[in-house]
Amino acid sequence: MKLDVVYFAWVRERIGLPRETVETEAATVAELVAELRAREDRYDLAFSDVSAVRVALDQSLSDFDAPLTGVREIAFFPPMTGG
Amino acid sequence: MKLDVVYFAWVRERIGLPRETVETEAATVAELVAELRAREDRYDLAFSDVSAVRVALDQSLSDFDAPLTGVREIAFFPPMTGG
Amino acid sequence: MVVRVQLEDFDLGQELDRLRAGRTDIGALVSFTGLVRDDTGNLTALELEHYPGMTEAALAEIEAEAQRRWALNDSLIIHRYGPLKPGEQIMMVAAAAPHRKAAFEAADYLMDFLKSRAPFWKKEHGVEGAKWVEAKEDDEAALKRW
Amino acid sequence: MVVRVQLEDFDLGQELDRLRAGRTDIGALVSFTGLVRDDTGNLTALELEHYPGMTEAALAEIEAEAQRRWALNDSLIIHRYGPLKPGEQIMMVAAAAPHRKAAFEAADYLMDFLKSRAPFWKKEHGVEGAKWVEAKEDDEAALKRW
Repeated sequence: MKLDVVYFAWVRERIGLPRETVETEAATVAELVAELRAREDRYDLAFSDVSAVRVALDQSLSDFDAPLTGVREIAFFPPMTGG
Repeated sequence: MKLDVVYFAWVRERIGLPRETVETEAATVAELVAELRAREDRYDLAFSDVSAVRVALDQSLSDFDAPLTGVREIAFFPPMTGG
Repeated sequence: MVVRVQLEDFDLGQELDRLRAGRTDIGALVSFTGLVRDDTGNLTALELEHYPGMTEAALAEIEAEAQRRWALNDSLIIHRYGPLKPGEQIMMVAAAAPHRKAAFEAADYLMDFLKSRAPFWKKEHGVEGAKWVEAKEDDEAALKRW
Repeated sequence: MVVRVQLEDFDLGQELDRLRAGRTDIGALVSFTGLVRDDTGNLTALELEHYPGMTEAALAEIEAEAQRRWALNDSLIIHRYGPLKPGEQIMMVAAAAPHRKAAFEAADYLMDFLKSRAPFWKKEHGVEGAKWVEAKEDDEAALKRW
């Protein structure tokens, strides 16, 4: 399946791009993260401490165990600091 | 001694005047209230339920047991409802 | 730290702008505005009486205590008196602080003490006559929070 | 119930005036404004990044939940993004209610959830370089109050 993957803040800076389309068979967020980390050092670095990374599926906060079935857009970013 | 006595809100309305000077030898607020109540019905009515009346001595909240020594202005009014 | 007791209306936005003008040490600004509410359509006017002299002293003391309790950049209390119409502004408090918790708590504190310790009294004038607003037991109880 | 996410500044006073215009059912109006704070004089800019689409949805959901929890007349959230200078307004929330407790609590609630649940990230640009602001554990803990 094809997934739009988007990155924000320092996750975006470490990976070096704001958005990409990924072809994957990953069943869960965690599986996708493992695939990305295996790709290149910059991905490995960005996801080296997943406790510092949040995930949203189709613009709703989710978690790393969540299945990717039917998901079109997945976002990775640090804990939010608005306000 | 001479005391300026001021009244606010429904205490003022029941007594029928906002301010008067009273010649008294009352030692405490409670004694002054007793003197006033003995004067006329309108005072007796205004102070019939002292739990509903607050007192300030020289513009500081006080209570009915407080001594009047050195006091120049005494005010009686209902519980406050600002804001 | 300013207290104003006045007959005329105030410009909420201008007051808040003035509080933070030229400063870069404020992180959080909380304001509370009290308005004349008329749910039933029966209120013709809300009349506010106060105790000139004591009012200003009581508000200044409440503000000083808030400044002692929280790290505030600044604070402001404005309270009107006289006859007000439904929808009009009665009063405002504002608290500016480096952090949001202090600003929220200080504004809340100012309101709780202003309600029960500043000498203001409200009288509602309605189509069926006039009546003094009674203090709520809740308002006195709220002081115990602090 | 309005949410706005925008680059440009907002007029706090005008927003609050608009919220209460023509109404007589509001008794209490609470506003919170977040400002770019620079205690040290080393901050040249605060840059705000956000997640377009998700931001608006998250803020609308936070506001809807506040409306479910408290009897509010109205509420408003405005949040800016882009580069901001020290002293500038970052965002505001406002809550209007018949009574002061609901207005205070709702504004406080909006802020707590906005801080930790709306996808904004701050980067401080200073004389010695740039650095992403870290989320505070306190902010996550604050959500448990509600």
